[in-house]
Amino acid sequence: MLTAQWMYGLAGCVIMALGLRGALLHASLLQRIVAINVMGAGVFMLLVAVAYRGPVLPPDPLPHALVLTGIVVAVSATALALALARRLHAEQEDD
Amino acid sequence: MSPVSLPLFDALLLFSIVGLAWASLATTDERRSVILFIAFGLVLAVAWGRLLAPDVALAEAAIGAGLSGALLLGAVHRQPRPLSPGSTNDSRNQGATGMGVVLRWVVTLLCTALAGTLAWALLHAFSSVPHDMLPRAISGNLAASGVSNPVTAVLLNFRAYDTLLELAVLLTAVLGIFALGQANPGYQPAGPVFDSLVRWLVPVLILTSGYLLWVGAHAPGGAFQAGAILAAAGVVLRLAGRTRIGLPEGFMLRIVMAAGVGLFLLVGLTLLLLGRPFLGYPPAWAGSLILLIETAAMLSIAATLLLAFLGGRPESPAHAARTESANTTASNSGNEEQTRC
Amino acid sequence: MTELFLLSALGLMLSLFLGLLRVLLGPGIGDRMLATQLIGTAGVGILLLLSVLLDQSALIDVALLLALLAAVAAAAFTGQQKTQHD
Amino acid sequence: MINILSSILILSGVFFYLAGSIGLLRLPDLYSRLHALTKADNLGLGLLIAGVALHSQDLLMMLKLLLIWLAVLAASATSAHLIARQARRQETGS
Repeated sequence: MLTAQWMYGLAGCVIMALGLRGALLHASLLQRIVAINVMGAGVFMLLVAVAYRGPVLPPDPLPHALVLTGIVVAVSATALALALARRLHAEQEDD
Repeated sequence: MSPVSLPLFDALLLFSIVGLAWASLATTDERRSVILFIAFGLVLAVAWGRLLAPDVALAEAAIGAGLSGALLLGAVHRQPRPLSPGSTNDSRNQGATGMGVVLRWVVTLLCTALAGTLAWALLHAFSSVPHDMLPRAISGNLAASGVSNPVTAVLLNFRAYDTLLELAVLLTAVLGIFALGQANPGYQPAGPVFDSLVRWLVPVLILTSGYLLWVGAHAPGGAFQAGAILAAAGVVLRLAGRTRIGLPEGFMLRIVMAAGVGLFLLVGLTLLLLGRPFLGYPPAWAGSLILLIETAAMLSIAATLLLAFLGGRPESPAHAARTESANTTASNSGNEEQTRC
Repeated sequence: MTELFLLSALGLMLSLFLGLLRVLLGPGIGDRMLATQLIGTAGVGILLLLSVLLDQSALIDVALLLALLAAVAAAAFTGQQKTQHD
Repeated sequence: MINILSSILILSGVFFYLAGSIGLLRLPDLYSRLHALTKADNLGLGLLIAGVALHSQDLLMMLKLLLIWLAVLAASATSAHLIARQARRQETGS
């Protein structure tokens, strides 16, 4: 077992839980969106830690591919969520 | 590698990352939260580099530093008051009422339990010998994949299905954004200092994206990173107050948006007709087919990410120019810019 | 030589960490933005050192992207948005 | 010989980085922090890059490193300007 692997893996768990808590408890929509992004980053860290094989062996490329696509999907989902929030705000303003 | 100092480096790095994640969610000030989140992304890019994941680090640097920060900051600035559902006097926010406090604790406890369970599963997995079947299968078939960067091989050959569907997801997200309304109004023309930076930064970003697309075959890089950087060039132009940010209009825009999915499907179906499996490239052609698909995918990714940044259907530049000229003094320099470029 | 690179990476990490304190302390939003800038520059330095230490030349490209996009956050932060109906 | 020179450059780069971040923490107001930081981290990165370039001895790498330094110089000057202008605007505005 590699020291770095569990250090980053555990940090990933903590970050994910922090993000989930924020997403559930924040009142502000924008901050919930930020929180979901933090949660995603935690999951990415978990995956990249699982792929790590020490400084000499090459890491497993499959989780890297997953995380790479995950980052791009996360940013477009964030943009969609922000557009939804903006629309919601505009509707509230009309009332 | 020295055994002592690298764990120390890791500890400092992780402490910073977890601290930033915590701090960006602990505050109720939206602007502060977003700035802390941007710093979080910067440090995260370093962590991906440290874990020997340069492909991921490139994407994080391009998206974390370029797109998502600009996206979130733009959203904060547009809101005169916080974006909150229902009334501003939200009990969850105050946390003063008894119910609220109980709820907070229950959620915190459940999240801690979840983190604990995950950590336990992770430690369990780490203490056994890793199953290296998949990595071995990847490196064993790398020679036939047409590229030598294993991450690109996974994305565009071994798991090409996933990437095709992911491009479809991106397209769907943008269509959803289009359905919600018009694009954000954009930015006032920037001052001379930022403008002179933009003048050389945008060409360098475009060059860099071409470079990343090209090296993706044999080194870290590829369509996603290249597309994100190309989109960042558009974001920079938008922030400088330009109305022309490199997006095509009308029918051409639709073609560019759909190019990635379209070409991918075209290649897959042609291969089916030729009696090969869907997206099972002949090894001799694999390299060129991958580069072709990646080029189309890069353009589509760049267009979708840039449209996502605009936050709605783009107005036609002609219309934008009309409103701008009606907009008098402040935009004079902006109009000059447009005629020049 | 490896020792030196490691030591320097640790030094830059410390610098990043100090910048982080300023991001957390504020007080103004401008102070936080400025400190984020320092975190970015320190990140660029750390990636350069890591690229030598871990023998990963691609990390230079990551540093290049961070360097090229370093001004984007500040521009997005200070940019004046047009209002919807003028 | 080259190794020694490269080590000296890298270590002095790190020194300027640390000086810059200590300045960021200790100086009393935004404007003085701006001054201290932009000078220190640009110089720090410049020295560091010179050291790494000497160590790498690869022409393409050196060109990339030079581009990184120029980009950071331009970006930090621009963002310092933008942040200072914003702060001034807020002081006079409201």
